[in-house]
Amino acid sequence: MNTLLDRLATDFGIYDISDRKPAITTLKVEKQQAERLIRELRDREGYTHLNFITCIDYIEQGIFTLVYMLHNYGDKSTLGVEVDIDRENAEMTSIHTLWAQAWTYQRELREMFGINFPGSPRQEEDFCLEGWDDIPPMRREFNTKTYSTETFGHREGRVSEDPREHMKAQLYPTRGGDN
Amino acid sequence: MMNSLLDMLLHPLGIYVIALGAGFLIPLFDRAHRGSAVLLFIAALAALATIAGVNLLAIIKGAPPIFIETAGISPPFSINMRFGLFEGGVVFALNSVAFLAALHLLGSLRKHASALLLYLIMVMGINGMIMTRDLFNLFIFIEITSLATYALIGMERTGSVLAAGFKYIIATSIASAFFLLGTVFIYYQTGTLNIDDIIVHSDLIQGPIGLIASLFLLTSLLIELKPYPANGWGLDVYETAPSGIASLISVGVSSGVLFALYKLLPLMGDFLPSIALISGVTFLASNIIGLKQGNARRLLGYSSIGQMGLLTMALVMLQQLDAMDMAIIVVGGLFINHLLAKAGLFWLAGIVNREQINDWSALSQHPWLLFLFGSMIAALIGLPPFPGFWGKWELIMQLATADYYGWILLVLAGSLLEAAYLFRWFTRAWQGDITTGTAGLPALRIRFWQPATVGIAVFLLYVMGSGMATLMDVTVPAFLLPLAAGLAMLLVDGLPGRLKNIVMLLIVGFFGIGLTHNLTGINLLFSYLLVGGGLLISIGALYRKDNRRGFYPLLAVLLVSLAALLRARTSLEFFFSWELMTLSSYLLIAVGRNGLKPALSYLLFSLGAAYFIFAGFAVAFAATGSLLLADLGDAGEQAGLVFGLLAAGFVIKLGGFGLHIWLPGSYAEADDDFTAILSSVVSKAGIFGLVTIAAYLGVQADIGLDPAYVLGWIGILTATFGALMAVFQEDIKRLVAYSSMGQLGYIVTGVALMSHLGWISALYTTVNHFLFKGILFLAVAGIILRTNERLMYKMGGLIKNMPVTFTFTMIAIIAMSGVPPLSGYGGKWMLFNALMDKGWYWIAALAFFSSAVAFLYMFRLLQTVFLGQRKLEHAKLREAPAILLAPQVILIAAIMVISAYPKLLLDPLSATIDPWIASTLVWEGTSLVSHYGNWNAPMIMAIVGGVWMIPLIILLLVSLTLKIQKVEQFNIVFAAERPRRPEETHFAYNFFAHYDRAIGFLVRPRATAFWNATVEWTHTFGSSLRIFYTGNGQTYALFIIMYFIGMFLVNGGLEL
Amino acid sequence: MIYASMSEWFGRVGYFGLTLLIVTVYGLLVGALIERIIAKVQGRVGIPYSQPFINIAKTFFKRTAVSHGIMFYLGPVFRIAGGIGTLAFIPVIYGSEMFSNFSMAGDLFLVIYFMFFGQLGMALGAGESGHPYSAIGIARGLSQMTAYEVPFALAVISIVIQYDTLSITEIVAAQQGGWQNWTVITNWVATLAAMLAFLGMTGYSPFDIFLAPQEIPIGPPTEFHSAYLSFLQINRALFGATKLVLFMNLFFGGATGWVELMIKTLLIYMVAIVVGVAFPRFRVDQGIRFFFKIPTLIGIMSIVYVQMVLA
Amino acid sequence: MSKDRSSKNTMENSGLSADEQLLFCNARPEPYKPYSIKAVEDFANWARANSLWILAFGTGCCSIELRPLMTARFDISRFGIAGRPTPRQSSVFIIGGYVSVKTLKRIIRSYEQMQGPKFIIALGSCPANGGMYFDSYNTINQFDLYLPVDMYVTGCMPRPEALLAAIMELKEDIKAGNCDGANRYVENLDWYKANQKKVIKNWDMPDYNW
Repeated sequence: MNTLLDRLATDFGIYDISDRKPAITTLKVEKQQAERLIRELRDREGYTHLNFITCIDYIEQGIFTLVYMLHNYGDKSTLGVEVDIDRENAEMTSIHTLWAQAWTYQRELREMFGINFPGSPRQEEDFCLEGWDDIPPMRREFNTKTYSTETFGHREGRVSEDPREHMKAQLYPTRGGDN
Repeated sequence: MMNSLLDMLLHPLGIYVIALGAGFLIPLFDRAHRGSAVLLFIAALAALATIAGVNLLAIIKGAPPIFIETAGISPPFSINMRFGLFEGGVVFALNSVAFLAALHLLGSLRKHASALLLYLIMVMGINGMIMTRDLFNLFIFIEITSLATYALIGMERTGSVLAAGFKYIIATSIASAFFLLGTVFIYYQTGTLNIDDIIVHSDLIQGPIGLIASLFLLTSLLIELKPYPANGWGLDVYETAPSGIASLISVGVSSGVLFALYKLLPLMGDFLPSIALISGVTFLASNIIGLKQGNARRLLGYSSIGQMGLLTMALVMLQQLDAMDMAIIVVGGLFINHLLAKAGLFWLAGIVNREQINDWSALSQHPWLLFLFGSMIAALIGLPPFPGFWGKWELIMQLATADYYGWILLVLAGSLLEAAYLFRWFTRAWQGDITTGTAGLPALRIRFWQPATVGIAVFLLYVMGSGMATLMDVTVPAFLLPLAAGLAMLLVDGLPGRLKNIVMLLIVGFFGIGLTHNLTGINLLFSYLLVGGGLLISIGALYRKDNRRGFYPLLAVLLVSLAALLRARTSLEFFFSWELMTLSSYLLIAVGRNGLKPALSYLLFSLGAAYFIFAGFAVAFAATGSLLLADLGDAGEQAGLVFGLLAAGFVIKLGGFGLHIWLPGSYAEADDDFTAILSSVVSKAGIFGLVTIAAYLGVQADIGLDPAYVLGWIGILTATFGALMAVFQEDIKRLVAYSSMGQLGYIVTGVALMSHLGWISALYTTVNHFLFKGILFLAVAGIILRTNERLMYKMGGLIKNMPVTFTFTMIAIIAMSGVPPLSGYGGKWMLFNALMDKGWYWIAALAFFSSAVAFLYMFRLLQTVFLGQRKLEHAKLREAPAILLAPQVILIAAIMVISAYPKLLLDPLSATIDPWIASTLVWEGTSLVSHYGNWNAPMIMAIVGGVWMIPLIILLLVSLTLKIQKVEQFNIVFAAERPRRPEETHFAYNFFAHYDRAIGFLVRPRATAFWNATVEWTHTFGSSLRIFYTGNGQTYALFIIMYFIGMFLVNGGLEL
Repeated sequence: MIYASMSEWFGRVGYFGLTLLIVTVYGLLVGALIERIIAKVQGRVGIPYSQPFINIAKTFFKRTAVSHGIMFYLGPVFRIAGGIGTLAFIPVIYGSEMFSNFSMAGDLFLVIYFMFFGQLGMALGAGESGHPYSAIGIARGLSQMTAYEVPFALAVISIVIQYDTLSITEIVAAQQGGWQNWTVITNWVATLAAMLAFLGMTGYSPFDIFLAPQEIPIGPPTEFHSAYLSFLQINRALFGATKLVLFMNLFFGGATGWVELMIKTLLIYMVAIVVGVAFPRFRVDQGIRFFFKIPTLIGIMSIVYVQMVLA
Repeated sequence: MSKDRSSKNTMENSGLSADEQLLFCNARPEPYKPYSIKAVEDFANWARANSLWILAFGTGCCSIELRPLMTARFDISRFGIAGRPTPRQSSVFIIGGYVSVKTLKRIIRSYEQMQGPKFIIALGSCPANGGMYFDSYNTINQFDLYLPVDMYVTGCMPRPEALLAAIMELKEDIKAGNCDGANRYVENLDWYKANQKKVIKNWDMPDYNW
């Protein structure tokens, strides 16, 4: 594994390598290198399975981090390839040519985060949301509570409690408010 | 003075005088003016024909044969000739054809004066070969002809022509040498050269020398007739020579040689079997090889050689059977047929001037040429009304009387093969440039006189053929009426389509009723179905507004020939009408949109069927000595064979199990209204035949059960597999076609039962089938008219647009399915009872199964076409035209009446059968009682009506208290989604996929695969037969020598 | 037998109405009973006996309905007419002129073919609803029908040979005089084949794919509701009971009284139920193949048996 | 067919294209009246109450609570209750928990395809007030804005017993003739439709799904 990572570091300039779990390693790569790297991993290194593609919104840094989770059936190791892309002009190379199922993930990312994958099939179609007309709901600037109240209304008489306090009061009514 | 001069000129000898005289004069005239030479040439040929004609007329009127001995010196130094009836006929025909061929060739002949001369000489030579009675003269004339022919072939100085000519001269030289040697030996032994004397002294021809002498003569003549396999040189000539010349070689030279052989036949008594065999093999082999041939002229060559083989064989057979009195019909008919048709075809080839048969598609632009082409091909096959039909008929009958069944098989098989390639060729020509890119080829250049000559030939074929009918034992007017009707319709073919339809209905009605009005029994019953039904369904054809050129004449021929079929008393009349029906229905299928290919397979299977019937009749004739159908029952020991052959023919015609592959395609691709006629009317002709032979043979002769049992199995397998295959069709017409096949299967089984109840069920089902299949096909015609689709999954939901059509279809389908209370149940009930009576339990079980399977396709038809989701583009469709619905209304009414009161139908049916089998029907009031159970149709109708009405009334009452909202097609529960497109929501494609997975393996197209393999195998065999045709002159010469050696060894050489 | 007077006809119709009522009620009760038995096996209480009746009343008293067209409207009418008609052609109680219905109109063959009447009409009605699942269900049902018809037809042929008649009354008559004369004893091979076919005919598991509630929401009747559905519910009970009566008549000696009829038919029904609860569902092509194998073989043997052994 | 397509008794069906207009019925539903004879109506109500057929459409996680009702422990069938796979034949719609917008669309379609009288039981907190998904971007907070509810069962999740109790209470209500949710829906159709269309942005089905 380490030799692999070393080689990748020289060939693709990967950085930020970290072992999250015994068999899960993540690494970062530049956007331009990402597709080549993934292709290399799939074709040469046995990472033939695409677990999923997901996205993390680092609104503070102005980036999305895309995570391509790849799995190697040979040594049962999993590799997370992380790619930072610009949040404002979010666009990434489509990898549906590598794994046909990737376009499903890409559609989801497009719908939920507004990330564009040029060339990916059926990008324009609704995926989960039907007729969504607001900013993509998983972007962190989207205020879901406001949206919900505006759109779905609010039932009067609804009381929200802090679960911790509430359960404490329910279960140990004699103890009062302290720990 | 003038009279005597004219007499002199008109004397047969004048033929030579004029030919030679003109021959001398032509070069002189040519010097002066080319045109005058040509004029002289034409005049001379016309004179030859006239002389022959005048003398022939005199002889027919009763004058004695004319004998000529020139210069008063006896042969060999003079020319010794005879001009009798046969000679006269052949000479006249030949000279006429030569005249026409000359006209045809004029364009190329006039380039060389010598060609004109050579042509005249060649014709004279052929004349001489026919008339001379002297062996040496014969040799001279053969030589003259050969040399003239060789020179003529070489007129076009292209390499291939010269090579072909060279091979020709090698071959004919060897043949001539043989002939001369033979002549010398004969003279040595008999001391005379006069053929008549030789025949008188034929006992002197003996010993090794006699044998060798006869063999030399025989081999020489046979070689000239181009026997397989020593005929490669002849084919090259046919392929390359100018078409007019080739036509004359094919019909002229060969005929001359044939006649020479005929003259010498009395000497050949010992060799008759081998001559017959050689010519038979030549006939068969040429036709097999012809299958693989793509070059038009070479194809004609094979056909020519084959026909000559047939002619020779016929001649020899008659000689052997001592039936030379039939020669006028057999050989005469076949000869005239071959002469005119083949010459015409060669000329046509000259007009078309395309080498490959695929390129003949240029003809598709010229309907009249196509008509001529088709007529000549039909004539060659021996279809009525052409002379070949009568000739072949008589030949087969004669062969049968001598128990030569192998020969019958050979003739019929060869004819079928010939039909295969000739009609395939015709199909290509008709198809137009669909198959090959003829765009690159220039359009045909047609000079008016060229088609005229062909036209004259075809006209003569029709006239001679119709005329020959008078020689046969046929009620002429009745059986030529179909053609008359066709001709009448042809005259008004320019009228608008609908008007023509009405005219046709009137003509057919008039003729049909005239033909059938005094029939009785089964024939009467079928006259209602075939003529009445045919007219009724034809009304539906009024929905077509277009002109449909050629359709109505053919339909008139078909319908009137069906009427004539019913009237047939003798097997000849029957077969004549049958073939006419086959031919006209073939053409009617072929005019369908993509009908040509299926029509070809229809024709081939129909011809195969016809030949089975032919053979059956022949065997019957041999056994009974009578052509009367009523005497079929006297066939005695042969009854089983006759029954088997005839039944096989009719079952093929009905699309019996394994022989059905022609059926779906033909039904599907014919015009929609014609399919209705084909299924509900024409197929009944097969049933008529089956019932007729079953009546005459099955009951009268009381043949054993076994053939009938086999027939019963065939019937039920047909029903089962017809139903199974219908289940898996996507094409609506194919579905109904297979369903027809299935329903006819029940009828066949019913007939095979040979019991009263079985026959009643067969006839009842026949009537019922006519009713519901008429409705179904007309309804389908309406659907296709409106939707312009044939694939069912592309339809759907049409009940909203075409409720009337739906209702009619539904009633027809219930009547077909056998669900009480409609008419189908009666047929099934009787069939089942009859089967149980007979103890055919397994067949009964299969009948059960197949009628259950039938539900699948019946439901599919209704579901996928009328129910389910309607396509967007069909939203504005209208109901089928009223004129198409009108006949359906009548048929529906008939179904309803029969369903409620089957006695109305069963009583006359029973009366029809009673003369053959005593009735076993027992009526108790309205209830029909069988050994096992009973069937009370009116009561069932009443009860079903009652139990149907009561819930309906209740539901109507409930509806009053309910608010029932009429909804549209997408208002369905669709797993909470809304349907997007009707195409996605309509379950129709591959409707019975699961059924296919379960038992689909049963209906993989085995039969089609089998027949394809048969065709492939035959083709391969054909190409392997071509191994002898190396194209090398030396090899051909070697073959000829070896041929002689072979003849020698086989015919006694080994014993020397 | 011809009915001379109208009054005789009316009498017949009246008796048939009574038969119809008894058989329908009996069919509904048996349905409930079977449900309860199954429930007991599963440790439940099960539906009340009245439940089928309430269900019918409920659907009957629905206040709205939709119609997809005239065939859709008529489909249930055809269906129940098929059920009533089939019953009409079967003599229910042996020896009772009252309850022989209209069996004089035809024979066993009529009954077998008339069974299709309702199915065909219903299929057309369901077809017009435009629902693809209806069409799929029918396609499956019809295919399966062709398959179980084969052993059934063979068994019927066998007993027709055996009794030399197609008349149901006569077939029952020939089985009188004790249980040893029943077809199930005298021609057990045919009975076996027919009972296997019966499994398919009742549409219980393992041959219930054409109604598959989950995959193709109950198949053909998926669009039927309200009063239409009440017709179908009644017919289901009626037609089911009619088939039981037919089987009882053909193979189990018929019945001389209503009680005998009820006991016998219930026992026959139990065969299908026991098999149904014990076996999972066949795919439709498996079902078809099943019928073409062992049951058909048994059917063939039954004819051989009746010819070799009984003749 | 097309002649009567735009009167006051019709729906606009503006969500459909011109082609599709013809494929869907556009009639406006009408409220139904009880039978004029009281005994008949009472009997009908009794039959309806004792034969509740539940549409087998599990819309959310609370649907899992339906399954135990079928088992030996609760045996709902003894009360005349059965599952039915097609809305055409069902009379009770149990909204099983949270309702996303996407599901709401299907629920509306299915509900409208049920034949009246028909009843809705809303199960769990989510249909009542959004429950734990009160702030979700795609889960509605008040189900009764969109369809008439006859009975709420609160809880997250409610126990099967609670559902059973609700059903028994619904039965009593039906017998008393109090459950007219279907009629309420039809009478206030425009209000309901406006609410529905407010959340369902891509309304590509007819306004009333017959």
